[in-house]
Amino acid sequence: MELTVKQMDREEFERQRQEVLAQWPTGKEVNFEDAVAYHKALPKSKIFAEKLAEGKASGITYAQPRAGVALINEHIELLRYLQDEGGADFLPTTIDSYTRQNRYKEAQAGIEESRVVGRSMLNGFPAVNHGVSACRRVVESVKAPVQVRHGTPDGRLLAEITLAGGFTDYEGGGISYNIPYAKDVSIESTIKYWQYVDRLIGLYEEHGVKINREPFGPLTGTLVPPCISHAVAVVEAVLAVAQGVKSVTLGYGQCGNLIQDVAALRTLPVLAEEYLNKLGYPETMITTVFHQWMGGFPQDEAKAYGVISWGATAAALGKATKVIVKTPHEALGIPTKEANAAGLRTTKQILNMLKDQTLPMTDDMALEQNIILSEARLILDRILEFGEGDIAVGTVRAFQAGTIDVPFAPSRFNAGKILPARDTQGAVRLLDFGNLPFTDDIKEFHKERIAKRGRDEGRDPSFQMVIDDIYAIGKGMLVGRPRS
Amino acid sequence: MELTVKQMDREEFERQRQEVLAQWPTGKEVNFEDAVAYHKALPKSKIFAEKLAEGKASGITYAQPRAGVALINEHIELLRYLQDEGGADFLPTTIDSYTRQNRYKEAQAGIEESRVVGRSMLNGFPAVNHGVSACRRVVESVKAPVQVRHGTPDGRLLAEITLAGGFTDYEGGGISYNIPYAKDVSIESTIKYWQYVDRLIGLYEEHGVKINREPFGPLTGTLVPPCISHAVAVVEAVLAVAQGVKSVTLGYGQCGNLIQDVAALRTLPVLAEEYLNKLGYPETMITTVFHQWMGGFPQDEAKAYGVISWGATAAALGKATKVIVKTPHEALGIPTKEANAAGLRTTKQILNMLKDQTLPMTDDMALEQNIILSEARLILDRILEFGEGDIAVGTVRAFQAGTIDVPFAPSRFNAGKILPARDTQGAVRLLDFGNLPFTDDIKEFHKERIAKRGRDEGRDPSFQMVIDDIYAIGKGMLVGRPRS
Amino acid sequence: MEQKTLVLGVIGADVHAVGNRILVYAFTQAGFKVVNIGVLASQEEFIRAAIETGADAILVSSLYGHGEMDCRGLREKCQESGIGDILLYAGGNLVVGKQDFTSVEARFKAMGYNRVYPPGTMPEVAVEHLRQDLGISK
Amino acid sequence: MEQKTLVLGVIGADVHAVGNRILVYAFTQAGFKVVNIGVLASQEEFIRAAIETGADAILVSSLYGHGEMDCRGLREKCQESGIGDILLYAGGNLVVGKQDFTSVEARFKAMGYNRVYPPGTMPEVAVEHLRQDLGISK
Ligand code: B12
Ligand code: B12
Repeated sequence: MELTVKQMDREEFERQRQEVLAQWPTGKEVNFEDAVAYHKALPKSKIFAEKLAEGKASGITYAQPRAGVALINEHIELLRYLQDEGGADFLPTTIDSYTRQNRYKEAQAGIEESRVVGRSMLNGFPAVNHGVSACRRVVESVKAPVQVRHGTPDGRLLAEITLAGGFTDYEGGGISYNIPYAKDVSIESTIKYWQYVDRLIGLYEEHGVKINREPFGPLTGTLVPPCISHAVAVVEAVLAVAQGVKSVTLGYGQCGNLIQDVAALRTLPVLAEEYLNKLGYPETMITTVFHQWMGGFPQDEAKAYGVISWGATAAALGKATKVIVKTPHEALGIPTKEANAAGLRTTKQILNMLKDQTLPMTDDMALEQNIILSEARLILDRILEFGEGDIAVGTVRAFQAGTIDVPFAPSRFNAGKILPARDTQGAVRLLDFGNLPFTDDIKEFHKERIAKRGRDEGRDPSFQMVIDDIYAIGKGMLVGRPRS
Repeated sequence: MELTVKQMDREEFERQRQEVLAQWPTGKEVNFEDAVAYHKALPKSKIFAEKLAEGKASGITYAQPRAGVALINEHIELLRYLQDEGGADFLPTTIDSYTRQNRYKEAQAGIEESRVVGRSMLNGFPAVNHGVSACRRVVESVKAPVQVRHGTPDGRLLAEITLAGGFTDYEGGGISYNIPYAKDVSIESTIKYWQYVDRLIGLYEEHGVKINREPFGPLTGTLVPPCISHAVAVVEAVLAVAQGVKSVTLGYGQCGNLIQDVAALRTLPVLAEEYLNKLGYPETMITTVFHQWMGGFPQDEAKAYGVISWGATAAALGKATKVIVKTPHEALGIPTKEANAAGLRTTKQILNMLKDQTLPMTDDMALEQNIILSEARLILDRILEFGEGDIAVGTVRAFQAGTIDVPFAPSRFNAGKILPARDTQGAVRLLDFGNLPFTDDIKEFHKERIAKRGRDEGRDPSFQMVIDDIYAIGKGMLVGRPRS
Repeated sequence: MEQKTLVLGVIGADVHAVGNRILVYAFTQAGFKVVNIGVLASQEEFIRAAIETGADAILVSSLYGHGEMDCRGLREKCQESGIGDILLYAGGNLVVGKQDFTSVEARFKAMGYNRVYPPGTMPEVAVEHLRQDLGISK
Repeated sequence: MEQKTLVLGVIGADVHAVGNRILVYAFTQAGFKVVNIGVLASQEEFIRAAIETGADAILVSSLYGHGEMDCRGLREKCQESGIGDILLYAGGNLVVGKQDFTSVEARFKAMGYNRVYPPGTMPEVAVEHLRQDLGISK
């Protein structure tokens, strides 16, 4: 199959499907007609796209945790707790890392060992191993819509099983679940894997079943400049819609400077609508998700509550449709259900107190919005140029050329040449542009901002500044000032 | 002695001093010359006014807890813990409620009972009973400057003892420590008591000792409109400076709407400087203190962290010189030292992350600042009119007339006619103006804002709306929407 | 049905006035006659008000933490004054610090209070109890 | 003085790359020769790299929680491969959840790791230990 943005044809899809469903015995449980019927019987309150549409219309920000453990009953208990004690509006099922790498045998070993030692030895819920009916038990045991959250380069079987299992939202994408989550998988192949997933969802939509798709916005979670994650989000939105997806939630990970974060949230749907429109795709429901700080957290729980609250504040003032919540255990390990619910309650207190407040438009905000829009357009237009109009082809070439480049990513298909650093107000700027197709004006803007910080700190900008920024929030600051 | 804003004469001061120092045996320990010498030997790092001046110059926001227990060693241990584990920039010594009502015998009983049962039976540190050298032990045991925080209508003896004891800051004022803290004490008498305190501090200043004064901004802590607390703050600043005080920290309690809170913080020093200048007083160092939400808190600790963080955010963005910190135990009882330090760490995480960020001026902000300035000026000008230029005399008359009126205050010398309620964005407005000397334009503005909320909620504004607002933050909201 | 009378106040050196104001409103709305002696109320004032108005119950608030010391002896004083059987309720933040409520309740019951309420109790709860204890049908 | 060689990597199905990048930088700055095998590294890759470069120590990172399963057996494999005495350090967020570190340390020491580090350990700490364990004077 040659790479193209165009909709996959039926035969190719069916050919792959055979192969995919045979990857693990539970694949046999998947029956599409039965799955469609199952989804149609779900109450509206359990359908992600429906609730997102409501929230979007009323300008509310919803809260959603991350959570997943190895065994089914424990997983259900966990989700119920987050719903009842945390007040979660949406529920997740976070998948373990073996499943993410399609290592189902190791996942199985993790399940067994968890049973023996009586605590979860896996960092998530191995949905493929548990199979379709187990997923349905999860969906039936809770009131809120449930989403699959993972980090799987090849998430085809996982999608087949969890969607047949009644989940109504699927996170990820061919770039966002490759570059931060893999080392040796080509972008061409992950785009294809994800076209399969998007086509599968397209089929559900054709049968009247609403499944929401959510590209993973934060990427490596560490000082990712908004233009990069926005460009990836737009590419993945286009790729998904091309396969028949009708409702997309675009994500962005908090950088920490309020103006930059709100500007990022406001420009994200603008860019997506602009490119979908320009490329001639049908009207799509676009919503946004804001991720509370995704980089290193402080170990102290009281400090972590401060970081969580600051994320909730930016989400509320930026009017994100939903916010993904961190917990006071973040720096140390997978949270207990209590810590997870606590993070949710802190977040909801802020969301509720701020829901009627807004951040007015100002010169600073307009500047920040324009910078993000211009930078993202430069990247996206170059991608389209590279692909001669085909965004899938263009993306592969753009990564090769470093035209789009994700900082700190493990993938060898990512150039890894850009270096981000904060300016003196904490906004994330670029210290090294790698091959980003920026104009001289824009480069000048970044240089000038970082130089100002250098002057404030009495040092030349360097990799040490970047390291200081990586540690900063964990050490109780935003800008990594020189250690004294 | 007749009431007047003018500086108290020496004989009157000495006459009262005899009387005051005789009120409790520890009064005998006070020796002014010795106290001046003691203060002069203190390092700069222990002097409030010095550190405040530094913070003001560098635009930093400091954090300070509230804390006090019955026994000396425990109190020292508590303060050290807040300094070392909480990172407190300034330390408090919160005085117990018996001492605040000059009931030293009951305070003594509380001390004894605390010794017997092994936990503090008093809600603060009974500094009068402990005496001068005990206070000095406190000051010598910590690194940060220490302030007396209380709520004492007649705090003359307390001031004599704690200032001789080496404390370098004294909270309170003739209005702010009367109206919210007493029932039957006339404003005339508390103004006089506080003129004594201010004169005492004036004497210290004349001897080269810097003592900072801090009127208590939040008053009853419950939906107090900024114009009211600002008017009180300016009156107390004028009264203090008239007696020789040279450095004043003006306070404001968080209302919850970010724009209103930042506007309030910005206008507070503007008003104080304007009136001090207009009335011909010498240049004074004015700093500001922001109080995290002073009304009812949520019982759940995770939610309380959200409220604490929101207060820290407003303090940082409003560039307050310091912020008084609440704790996750607020709704339930005096906090343990651990809970107190946790509130501090959450606050400091936010302050540090936000210290380089600002909230730009916008139309909304300008409107809010203008409203506060106009309203406060209307009140202050009427006070001066009532007093024929004498702010002390005018204040007494203004309270009688309800020209200045504090909501929910216990004092029978307060008219108690105004009723505050939130508008639909959560800003505190007035539902009933009582006798506030507002222009029709301003009244129209408030009415229109509250009417808008009524429409949003489908109900007529009433006392029920006020009650809902009082409960709101405790129940996880800002605006008290009708219970469904 | 005959209107029942309640004496309300905040005991000791306590000035917390907000909850008191809401309680007055809520109990009045619920049909009681409310005699409010406000904040900074001594035990003697509670008893005097109860005797003067022939009250059916005394509702003591204490928020500031000294409740344990301030509330002690009120039942005995009621007995000495001839209203030994009057209903006594106490609520607010009765003790210093965040303490286990069961033990707080036990201490106050031992002091002769009929009902004891944890922090943040909504007025409706006490209205319901008053109806039960005073035999009022809704 | 002769430069010591370290093999660095993130074991198992773990892709956390940020800490690894900083460690490479920090150990290089501290004067070591660093052979980085990056994320998603198998036990075999660690051993192969160590043998090929004649390394003095293997520093295993595990962040994602599966460290306990992934790290088990590495010492034995080293022994089988003839580098049984090589220094083995492990650090990161080694286990699932917030666990008491003393017990985590004990478990990893029992698996044959010479040093085990709690979450958030700064590179300087390990540099110091390497100097001690490899007999390098500053
Ligand atoms: C950024 C991040 C991510 C990014 C990583 C991007 C990338 N490719 O690098 C993304 C979002 C992709 C991600 C994904 C996942 N993550 Co993650 N992630 C983090 C986070 C927030 C920060 C990690 C980081 O970069 N820190 C900054 C660097 C500088 O510090 P560091 O990594 O700790 O490394 C330093 C030290 O630990 C030490 N060190 C490390 N190794 C060694 C070894 C030796 C010998 C020595 C001496 C020192 C040492 O030195 C390093 C440099 O200073 C942490 C939580 C935290 N720490 O706040 C979670 C965390 C590590 N992730 C976690 C999990 C579970 C996951 C996921 C499974 C998803 C999920 N369930 O949420 C996936 C797993 C993907 C996979 N297959 O590995 C958990 C692990 C839980 C546990 N151990 O119990 C954590 C702790 C969060 C949590 N509390 O749940 N994550
Ligand atoms: C506002 C406030 C103040 C204001 C009060 C203004 C005024 N004059 O009213 C100011 C700032 C002046 C103040 C001062 C002090 N306060 Co204060 N204050 C509060 C706060 C934040 C809210 C109280 C409030 O108004 N709540 C809203 C109303 C509607 O609720 P409520 O008062 O709880 O009353 C309701 C219920 O409790 C119940 N209820 C009350 N009584 C009764 C009785 C019965 C029979 C029943 C059924 C129900 C019932 O019904 C009420 C209506 O719903 C509380 C903490 C909190 N709750 O969040 C602390 C709090 C009560 N204060 C406290 C303290 C210690 C003080 C001070 C000593 C200063 C200090 N150390 O910080 C001084 C004491 C002054 C004095 N002499 O009394 C402590 C008490 C600690 C304890 N018990 O261990 C608290 C709990 C804060 C804390 N955690 O430290 N305070």
